[in-house]
Formats: sequence, C-alpha cells, structure tokens
Amino acid sequence: MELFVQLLANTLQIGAVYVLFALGLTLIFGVMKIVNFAHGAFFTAAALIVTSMVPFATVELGVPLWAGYLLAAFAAIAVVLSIGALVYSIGFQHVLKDLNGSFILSIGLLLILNGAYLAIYGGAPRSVPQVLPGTVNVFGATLTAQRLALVIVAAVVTGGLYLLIERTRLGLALRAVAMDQEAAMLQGIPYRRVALYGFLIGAALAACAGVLMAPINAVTPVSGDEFLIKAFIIIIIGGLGSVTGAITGGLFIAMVESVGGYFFDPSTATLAMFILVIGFLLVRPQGILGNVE
Amino acid sequence: MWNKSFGVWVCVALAISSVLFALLATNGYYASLLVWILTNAVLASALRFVLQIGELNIATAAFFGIGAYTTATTAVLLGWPFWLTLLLAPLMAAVLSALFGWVTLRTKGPYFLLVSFAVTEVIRLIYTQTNVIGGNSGLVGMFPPMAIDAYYPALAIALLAATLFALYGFERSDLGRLFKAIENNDAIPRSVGLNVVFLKVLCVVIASAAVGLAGGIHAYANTVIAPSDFAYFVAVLALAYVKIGGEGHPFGPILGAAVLTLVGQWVAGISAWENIFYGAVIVMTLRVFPGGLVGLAERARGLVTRSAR
Amino acid sequence: MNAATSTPAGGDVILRAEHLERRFGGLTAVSDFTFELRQGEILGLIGPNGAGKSTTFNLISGFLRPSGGRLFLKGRDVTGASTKTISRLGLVRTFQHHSLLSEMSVVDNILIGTFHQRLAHEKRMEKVREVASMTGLADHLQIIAGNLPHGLQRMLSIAIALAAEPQILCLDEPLTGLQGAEVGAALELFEKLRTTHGLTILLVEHNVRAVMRACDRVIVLNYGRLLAEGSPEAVSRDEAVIEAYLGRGR
Amino acid sequence: AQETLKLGISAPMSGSAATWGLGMEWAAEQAVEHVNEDGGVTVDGKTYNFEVVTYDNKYSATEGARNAQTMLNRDGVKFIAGSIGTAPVRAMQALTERNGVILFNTAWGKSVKGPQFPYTFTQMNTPFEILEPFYSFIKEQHPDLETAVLVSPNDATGQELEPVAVETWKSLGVEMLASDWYERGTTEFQPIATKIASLDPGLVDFSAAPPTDVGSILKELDVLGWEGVKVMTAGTSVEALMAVAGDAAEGAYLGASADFSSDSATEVQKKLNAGAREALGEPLNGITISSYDAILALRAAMQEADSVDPEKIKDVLPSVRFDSSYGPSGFGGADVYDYPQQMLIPVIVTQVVDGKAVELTRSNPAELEALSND
Amino acid sequence: MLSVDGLCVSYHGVPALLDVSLEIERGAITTIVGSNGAGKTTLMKAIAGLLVPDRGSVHLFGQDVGGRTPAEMVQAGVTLVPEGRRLFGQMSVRDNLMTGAYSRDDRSAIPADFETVLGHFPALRDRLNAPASDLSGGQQQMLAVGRALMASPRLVLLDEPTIGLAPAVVNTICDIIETISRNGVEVLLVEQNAHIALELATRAYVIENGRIVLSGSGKELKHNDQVREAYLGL
Ligand SMILES: Nc1ncnc2c1ncn2[C@@H]1O[C@H](COP(=O)(O)OP(=O)(O)OP(=O)(O)O)[C@@H](O)[C@H]1O
Ligand SMILES: Nc1ncnc2c1ncn2[C@@H]1O[C@H](COP(=O)(O)OP(=O)(O)OP(=O)(O)O)[C@@H](O)[C@H]1O
Ligand SMILES: [Mg+2]
Ligand SMILES: [Mg+2]
Repeated sequence: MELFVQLLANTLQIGAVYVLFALGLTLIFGVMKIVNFAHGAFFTAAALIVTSMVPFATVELGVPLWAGYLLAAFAAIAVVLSIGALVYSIGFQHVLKDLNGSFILSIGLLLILNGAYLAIYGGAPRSVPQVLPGTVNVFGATLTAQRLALVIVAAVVTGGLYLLIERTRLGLALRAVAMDQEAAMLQGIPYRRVALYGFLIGAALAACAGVLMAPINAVTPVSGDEFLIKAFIIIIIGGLGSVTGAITGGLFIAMVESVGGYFFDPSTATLAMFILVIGFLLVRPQGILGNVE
Repeated sequence: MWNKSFGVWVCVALAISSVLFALLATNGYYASLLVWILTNAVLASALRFVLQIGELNIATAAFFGIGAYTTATTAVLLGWPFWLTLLLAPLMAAVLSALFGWVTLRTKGPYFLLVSFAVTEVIRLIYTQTNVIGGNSGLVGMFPPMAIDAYYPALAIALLAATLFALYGFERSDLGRLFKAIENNDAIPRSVGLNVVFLKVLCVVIASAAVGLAGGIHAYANTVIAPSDFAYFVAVLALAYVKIGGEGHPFGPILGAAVLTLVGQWVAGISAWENIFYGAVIVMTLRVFPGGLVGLAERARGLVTRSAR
Repeated sequence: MNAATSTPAGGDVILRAEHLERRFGGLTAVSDFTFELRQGEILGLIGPNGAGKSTTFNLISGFLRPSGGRLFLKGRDVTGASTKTISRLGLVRTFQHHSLLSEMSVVDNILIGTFHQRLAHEKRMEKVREVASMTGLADHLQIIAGNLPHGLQRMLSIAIALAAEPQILCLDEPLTGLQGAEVGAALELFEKLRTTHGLTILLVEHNVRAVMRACDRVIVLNYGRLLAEGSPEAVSRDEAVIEAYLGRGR
Repeated sequence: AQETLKLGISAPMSGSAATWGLGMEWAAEQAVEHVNEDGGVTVDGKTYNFEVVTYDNKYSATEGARNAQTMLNRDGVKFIAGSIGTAPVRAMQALTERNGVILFNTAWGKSVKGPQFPYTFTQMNTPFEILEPFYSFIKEQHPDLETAVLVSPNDATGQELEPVAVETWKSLGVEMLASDWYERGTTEFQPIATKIASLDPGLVDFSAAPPTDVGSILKELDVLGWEGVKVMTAGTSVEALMAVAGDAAEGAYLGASADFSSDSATEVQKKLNAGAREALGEPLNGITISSYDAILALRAAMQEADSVDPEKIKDVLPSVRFDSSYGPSGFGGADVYDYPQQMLIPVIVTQVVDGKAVELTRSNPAELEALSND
Repeated sequence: MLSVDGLCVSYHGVPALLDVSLEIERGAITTIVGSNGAGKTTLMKAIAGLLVPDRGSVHLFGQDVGGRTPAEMVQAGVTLVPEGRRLFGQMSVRDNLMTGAYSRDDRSAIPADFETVLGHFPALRDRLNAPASDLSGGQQQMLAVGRALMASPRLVLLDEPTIGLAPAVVNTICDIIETISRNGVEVLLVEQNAHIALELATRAYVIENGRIVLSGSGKELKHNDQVREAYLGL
C-alpha cells in the first residue's frame, strides 16, 4: 500500500512537469501547426536565468531567498517572452502551417540557442538552493516540499489554461485559428495577433516549467531537450492540440516511467514507453482525445 | 522538355566525373567527402520520396541503420562475401520496411511522424541492448576486400549515384503521379479502384531499400557503426538537406546535402560556435529562399509557378 | 403511390441493398434501407439534408462498412468489401466535396482514373482525351484542377470516374453550382452515357427539376429510411415527400 | 626554421558532454603553450611548435570516424592528443592504426587496447586500474558491507564497465542485489530511487554515470531516507555533483576525481586548475587534465626518438619517461592488456566532505613505483 | 452604403475582374448573376478583404476600405459566407456558431441570436455538440449561413448560400434573406439558382468574363431574353 502511494506520488511529481511542458508544446502545435523543436530551449533559458539571477539577487541585492527566487522567476519569464516574440517574428511567422518547414526552422533555432547557452554559461550543471526545504509525508509517501509546490503550481496553471482555452473568447479564437486561418479572419478574428498570443502563452508555459524545475534538478544548457521528446510523445498520445489530452498523456507517460522504472529498470521503462506508444497509436491513431479528421 | 533531359544529362556527367575523380584522386579525403555527400543525398532524397505521399518518415534513419547493421553483421560476424553483404542491406531494409509500412501507414501526418520516430528509437534501443552486435559499442572492422579497397570510394559513388537516378526514375514514372495523388486527396485514387495502402507501403519500401543500400555502403566506408549513428537526428538532418536544397525538385535534396555537408566540414573545429553557425545557415536559408536553393535558381530563371490557394 | 414503375430501361437488377444500416455512435444515419438499381437506368436518390444519401454512397462504394444489412453487386455479395473490389466490379462514385486532385493538372487527374488497368502510356492518353472531350475539358488539360471554375471542377470529377470505365456511376450532387445552360449540358451527358455507353447511373441531387427530367425512377430517403419510391411525377406529388423535402413552393 | 605540428583532439564540443570537450581543449592549449614557450620540440636539428585543432565528435561513432578522416586526410594530423568516448574512439582507431597515427584517448573500454593496436595509448586511469584499489579501500572502511546495487548508464562505457564492477564486488564478498540500466538523457530518477530504497542495499555504486545523474538519484534517495555507502567510480567533478545533490552527496566516494587545488596536487595542477576556473568557470578533473599529460608524453617521446615520425614514436612511447602533471610518469599495463599502453598515474580516492572533494588515499600503480625506484 | 469603383483583380497576372463597379443601396438585396468562372467569387472576396485588388476602390459608408484585412471588414460590419463554407471542422457546431459572434460588442444579445439561428435550422439543434466535419453537406451549408448571422452584420455577402440544400431549406434561406433585409441588413447575393436570386433581388448585375455586362432591377433582368437563355434554362 505504501509502495502504491509512493509510486502514485512519483507519477504525480514527474507528471506535473511533463504536463506543463507538453501544454505549451501542444498549444503551439495546435494553433500554428508548428512542431517546435526549440520549445525545450525556452525551458532551458528560463532555468538558466533563474540559476544566475538567484545568486545575484541574494548576494548582490541582499534580498531573502524566496524574494530572490520570485524576482528571478519574473525576469526569466520576461526574457523568455522576449525571445519568443523575437523568434516568432523573424522566423515562425513565415512558416505557419508548414509542418516540415517549421520543424526545420525550429531545429535551426535550437542549434543557435543551445550554442549560445553553451557559449554564455559553459557546459557545467548549475543549480539554485531549494526555496522550500524539507520533506513532506503524504499518506506514507515522502516527497520534498519543493516538489509538492511544483505539483500544486502546475495544477493551478494547467487548470487556468484549460479555462482559458475552453471558456474564453481568446480560447475560442485560438482554436479557430488552429483550424483555418482564413476562415478565422472571416469571423473577424485578427489571426496574426492571436497566433502570436498562442505562441507566447506556449513559451510562457515552458518558462514556467523551467522556473519551477530549476530548484529541483541540475540545469545544463541542454536540460530542456531531454523533456522535449517525451513531451512530443505525450501530446501525440493525448491528441494534438488538446489540453485535456496533454494532461492525460503526461500522467500516463509519468506512470509508465515510475511503475516500469520500479519493477524493471529505467532503461527497460524507456523502451516500454516507446513500444506502448507505437501500439497505442496503431489502435487509436488520433490519440486518446483527438478527433478523426 | 529540352530543359528536363538536359538537366538529367548534366547529372549523368556529374556522376561520371565524380567516379573518375574518386578513381584518380590522390588525397583520400576528397573522395570520402564525396561519399558522405552522396550518402546524405540518398538519405535526403529518400525522405523526400516519402514526402510525395505527404508523410515525413523519421524511420528513414532506422532503415539506414538496418542496412548498415545487416552489412556489418554479415561481414564481420558471419564473414560472408562482400557483394552478398552489400546486396543484403537493401533487401533487409525493404522487407522490414514493408512490415513497418503495412502496420504503421494507417496513421497520417504528425501521427505517422511520431510512430516512425518511436520505431526509430525502439530499434536503436534494441541495438544497444543486444550484446552479439556489440551493444552500444557497435561493430568495427568492415573492410572491403583488398582487391577492391583502393577503388571503394569510386564504387560507392557509382552505386549511390545510381540509387539517386533510380529514385528520380520512380518519381517521374506513373508511380510518382500516383504518390502525388495520394498526397493530394487519397479518396480519389481509392474511388477508382487503386489500393492506396499498398501504394503507400510501396513508396516507403522503395525509399527504405535506397537508404538500406546507402547504409551498407556507409558501413564499409566508415568501417565502424554504432547505434547512436542511427538515431532520429539523422532523419532530421536529412530533412534539413531537403529544405535547404528545395523540396520542389528532385535535385534539391542533393544540393542541400552537398551544401550542408561541406559547411559542416568547413565549420568543424570552431566548437560551440559550430552549432550557432550551422543553425544560422539553416534559419537564414529558410528565411531568405523559402523554396530552397533550387527554388532560388528557378526564381532567378523566372520559371516559378506558384500554385494557387 | 408506387404507380408507374415501368422504366424505359427496366433491365436486370445490377445492385441490390437489403436492410442497409449505418450508425455513427448514437446516430443512425441509414436504417433498414432496401433498394435496387437496374441495368441501364438513371435512378434518382433524393431526400432532405442529412437524410443519409452520401452515407449510402459511402456504404455501396466500400468507403464505409455497413453496421447491418447486405449488399449485392452483379449478384455477388459485396457486404463489407473493399473500395478496390467494388470499383473493379464496375461501381465508381464521385464525391460531394473534395471531389478532385486540386493540386494536380487536369490531365493527371483523369489519368489517375486509368491506373487500375495495365495499359501503354499512349492508350491511357487516348482514354484521357476521349473522356475530356466528352466532359468539355479538352481545352483545359494542363490547368491545375483547383484553379478551374467551379462548374468544370464538377465535370472533372465525373471525368475521373469515367476514365475508370465504370458500369455503374454514382454521382453525389454533380450539378451543384451549375447555371441553367450548364445543367442542361450535364444532363445531356448523362443521357448519352446511358444510351451510347450502356451506363447505369445513381444520381443524388437537390436540383429537383433536373432530377425530374433526367431520372427514370426516384427513391426518397428521410431520416435514413425509405420514404417513397416511384416515377418522378408520382414522387413529386407524394404528400409525404412534399412535407419532408420539397416544401410548399414559393 | 620553425615548423608547426598539428595535434588533433576529438571530443564532444556540443550537447551534454560538451563540458569534457571544452575542458580537454583548454588543458591541451595550456600544454601546447608550455611546450612552445620552452622553445618547442627540437629533433634532428629542426624545431617544431605545436598547435591544437579540435573536432566535435558528438559522442558518436560516425562523427568519430569523420573526425579521423578529416584530421588525417585534410589537416595532415599525425598525433591525436586526446579523444573521448568509447564509440568514437573505436571508430577513429580503425583509421589511425591503418594509417600509423598516434591516438591518445580516455576510453574506458578494454576493447581499444592490445598488441594489435600499437599506435593507441590511454591517457588516464580506467576501471582496470581503478576498481581494485578503489573498491578494496571502500570495503576496508566499511567492513560489514554485505549488499550493493549497481546503476549504470546504458552506453558503451557503462556496458564495458558493468561486468568488471560486478565481478570485483563479488570478489570482495559483496552481494549484488540488482544491476540496473538507465538511458542517457533520463531526467526523472524517482522510480529508480524508489526501487533502490526498497531494496535497501548497504552500498550503491553508480559506475560510469555522470555526476549530474548521480546527483539527482542521490537527492531522491535522501528524500526517501536511504542511508548507505555511495560510490561513484566515474566521479569526476564534485562541483557538478554538489550542484545537484547538495547535502545528499555528503560522504560519497569518487574514483576519478581529484581536487587539483588541494595540498596533494602538484604546483602545475594547482596553476592549471585555477586557470580553468577562470577561463571555463569550472575546475579541471581527471578526464580534462589528461590531454595536458598526453602532450607532455608526446614531447618526451619525440625527443627520445629524435624524430617526428609516428612509427618511431610509437616504438619509444611504451618505455618513455616524462613529467606528467602528477609528477614523473611512464607507460605500463602489459599485464592487463598485453601491451604497455596505459599511462601510469596515481589512483586517487576522494570523498565528499562538507561539499568538497577530500583526498583519502592515493596509490601509485606498482609499475609507477617501480619506475620511480629505478 | 457600399460602392465598388473600377475594381480590377487578377491571379498571378491573369485578370479575373476588369473594371467592375457597383452600388449597394440601403435596404437593398443586390444579386450578381453570371456563369461559371465569371468572377463572382472573386468579387465577393475582394470586397471582404481577402484579395488585394490591382486597381479600383471599395467604399463603405463613404469611407475607403481598400487595404483593410478581412478581420477589420468584419468589425466594420461586413460578413462573408464563403464559397466552400470554411467551417472549423473539429470544432463543435455550437463553437462554430460562437466564432461567428467573435467580434460583436453587444454580447448580451448573443444568446437570443443563437436561438433564432437554431429556429431557422432545426437540423443543427440536434447536432450542437457534433464536430462540424461530421455533418452532412447540407447541414454544413446551414451552419455556414448560421455562423454569418451570428455576427449580426450590417452587410452580408452570400456566396452561393443554397448549395447542396434541399428545396425546403432553400425556401428557408429565402425567408431569412427577406427577413434580415427588412430588419435593415444589406445583402449581396451570388446564387447558382438565378430564379431565386432574381426573384429576391431589388437590384441585379450580370457579370461575364470579369465584366459587368448588364444591370437593372431583379424583375427587369428576369424578363431579359439574354438572361433567360443563359441563366434561367433549368
Ligand atoms: N462521419 C460521421 N460521423 C458522425 N455522423 C455523421 C458522419 N457522416 C454523416 N453523419 C451524419 O449522418 C447523417 C447523414 O449524413 P449524410 O451525409 O449521409 O446526409 P446526406 O443525405 O448526404 O445530406 P446532404 O444532402 O446534406 O448532403 C447526418 O445527420 C450527418 O450529420
Ligand atoms: N486561386 C486562383 N488562382 C488562379 N485563378 C483563379 C483562382 N481562383 C479563381 N481563378 C480564376 O478566376 C476566374 C474567376 O473565378 P471565380 O471563382 O471568381 O468565378 P465564379 O464566378 O465565382 O465562378 P463559379 O460560379 O464557378 O463559382 C476563373 O477563370 C477562375 O479560373
Ligand atoms: Mg450528402
Ligand atoms: Mg464562385
């Protein structure tokens, strides 16, 4: 029983970051049909900025750790939004709906950004002190307070995004633009602006994940890339462009990892994950919640 | 029409002079550079070949690997004759890709992209966990027979060029038309009694056989193979060749492969800036000439016919 | 009600559907639908929007599997058969939407129709020219199909089907978007196909006047079920049909 | 007249292992500067200066082979002063051996060594040098140790190391409860940590896992309350480990680390270490410093052979004496590999104490002792 | 309220509209009749801002609206029901209707309009949660018209609104056109079924090969021999 709870807790912890990361990706994919390989670079940028801002704020400005962290979080999100706006306007804006073109463009951007991070930060892993030290015991499962906070924030952000997409006018416009830009314009939806918002929200979600992850894992210039592959698997399983799908998919993959890693080993769990995905897509090619075209 | 056959003759001439160059070159580097370029060109052309039916086949990387591993295993572990090991590479790739296509081609678009990606990773993980074929260390020591050794680059170039011509031939035939029709609206070919699934599988099989052969050639050219050489990123690079060269024309991927391979060689050695430079080349090319280099050439000749809608 | 069913070409039954049914989740689009198509006739299939006409086309051409019922084509049981089997038995259909290869030239569009046969390229081109001149596309062979005016697009989708040399031609709203004179020309083509090429035609169309003029017999579908069947005149006077479909005129 | 000899380096310069490549390149440049300031190498009346050319092998065999082809054929490199990664090294070796090019490397696999590869030399300690003294020392410190779990990355190095590690622990009377694999690039380690914690072994050996991964697992283990002996055979960088694990890394034993700023380091090492901190933002470690040593060995061999012909140099290298950054050194290892290709440097066992690597013991290989006693 | 002056549009150099001028008056139902490929759709798209004219101008309430994006035209009250419907296939019928109301300011009036539309097309009410792509051809056409009505436009451009509709529903469309016209909405109608179009229209234009060749009131043109032969045959 205790084991079961611990595995469940593991699933939630791992899943929380996956979900946040995948949501941004699925949004960008859903709205602009961009397979954004550079999404991980947004995540990395945010995490790197946190690792350099926190020491700066606590040492140079002398503010307490939590304040330094919050400051760093704002800075990180702001920087990522600017990077996002920049790459959108010089690049993605021109390859919307071109799956292969945007795919390659994002690879080019990824190479540039990763090269830049490596040049600026070097390859060594960096870290920030835990903002919320200590561990918590929930129904017999142990987890750090920091991770618990991550799960909670992730849940709140996810819920907010769900409401935004399903219940608001902007959400309706985003979905409409995702399906047919010309038709969206004919309904009075300023499509370029909406697409930019979609892209920026996606980037902000990645930044959010990066900010939350920084105090937990080591940050390297390639941290984000490692989440990327899984995030793609998640959004395909969940159905492209679907918010609920990204949530279900993220938790599903986290569960495969956590249960498979426990009963076998992580390497086998990785293999199992890929095989499950293949099997899954053969049975339901459109993902859990996707519609058939 | 004159233009078309003229272009083909230019390519034939290019191919023959490459082979001659490889035979006469005193510095092995340039001959092997040509082999890399053509290997990449086959990868890119095969990727574009499947793009005809509208699918982005990441498993191109996997079948490249299957060709290479087939040749390497039969040559190193079983000691089979050179020509047989080379012949088995495309055969094996064709057979396995038929199976792969038959199972996976029910999915489309991004879903197919991901299934093919997952298959590529699964195959790679299987190599890493199989000790007989060297696990993660891979296989070493594929050398062509002594009698051929000195001519191997020339032979490789000839075979790869022939593969490229074969792919071009398929594209120009009625089969190419059918592939385009499937891409455009597969209900139409279905409605007139064509077996669309079979045709799609055929398309993947042809492309996979081509990369399978390239894989076999690569095994001998490189003398070493390891699982990480056949990760999905191989297909991503191939797509970059296609995009940079221009996907609207069969010559595009070849040009793209040549340019990016040379750029890659040229920048090798500038460490962290290598990635930035490589990335910048990709981004700039995409932004400045959206139709790729071939598109640029056509625009320059005022031949561009933009499709409506 | 089903008065004069004697048709000018009341040949053998070539297609027969028995108790055909198709469900989509909770919705039954076609249910207990039995009808037959006779050699050499032009049969009209009409009914309100969403009655199940296109679904019926998908079922008889193999694009959808029936949830129930049986289908016989030329005496063979083809229930659940593939599109390939059915079209090689001679039944070819067109589509209500997306009915052509919009990014390919008109020639290539028609060529696709000839590919189920093994033929020399010259023979194929001959076929293409023949079909193109029949459908009025002879002057537009090199144009990208998506750029054709709407009316010619409709003709092109018929041309693709004709290139496949069908015996039964199922047309899903072939006259939409055509103007008066163009409708007349299309109807003449149908008549010619029937008389000189011996084709059997199943026609779905909302242009009631055209249906009345072209068809030997008409069946009416409503909510997936057979509502009426008979000669055009009889059907157009049928109270139920007027109520459900035609409406009280303007 | 002065001529320039190009020394090639093939190492990952991008991706997650880039830190090794960057460090190695930097250390090599320092060695070259040192040699050139000393007036270069004078052989047979000619003076040569060194120059470093670095190639990114992306940790892959294909790129390794390409590096080798480019170096050999385009740039005319005859000496490779450092290469990382078992897979790319094997790929390069096929060419360097055929073409008679000296290949220094850090590969941990046994498969790259032996009499059939006379041009290949290893410039740092590998499991066959480290494991025996390292594990024995740990067992001495914890005599009641009975059970262990081994966690290895599923890559070439991990695969070559795992059987040796299992064997060595067994010979010390420690039972292996599980030997698990994970893929490079894994980001989440709670599952494996949960598994380890529930097996509750006396010791966890992280074999060839890089410090960041180890740090993540240690942190999770700490949360789950596991307390036992932590062993990192390939532990190179304490900074990286600490950056991730923090207090959870306390007490871990490292097999390939060295604190080059501590008292036991040589003056040369202290200077290099400080310089690296300045230039790269991180200190040197056992891997990165090794290209410095390789270049010094090369210089000594050239002078000894009085030639820059690789064929002559490969013949003198096994018996050459030179000043490595650790002090006087030479080559050995004929007992293990049937050919003396292994650079002889001390095995240093360090432990994390208060977040710093503290040297516990240092043992010179018997051969090195013999050399210095000559 | 809307006037088109000397409009010229071409596709990659091939002209599709040549010097087209027309007027849409307050409270009028204006129709354009023409054979296939005459340029009707092109004209509609140019007015809606989807195509950029080579020459000529479009004035709305006396203001030059050339160069406005389609979205801005919608905000100015001009809504197009496009040829080919352009629905949001994977979105539910309900959401499709709601996108129509995207740029409205009077949000409180939306629920009432929603009910009105469903009243016109009861077939849609049964399928409110189905994705639009699952609808039958005619149901999709109803949805396209309904979506445009949700925008509560000042001027509605209908490009073949009755395509694929059953006769009874065609009647409904005619009723709708008359109703909204009575409520002060201007209608520009392109219709394959010239009978209907000329019946409804207060003013009609005949377009051939990209040029306006005839114009007059609906009744006049209905009795014009040329028109009868070409467009009213069947
Ligand atoms: N793929 C599908 N999934 C769910 N429902 C469907 C699907 N296809 C059709 N339907 C529903 O089945 C019913 C019949 O549709 P069908 O397309 O056959 O009508 P139709 O008679 O061709 O109408 P129209 O004259 O408007 O084209 C409709 O209510 C439609 O919404
Ligand atoms: N995207 C396009 N590219 C090139 N030519 C086009 C394009 N769209 C339309 N045309 C051409 O412009 C002319 C006018 O077309 P348009 O669609 O405006 O005609 P229409 O009057 O609406 O005809 P229909 O009754 O068939 O809808 C036609 O000759 C058509 O072939
Ligand atoms: Mg229909
Ligand atoms: Mg039109």
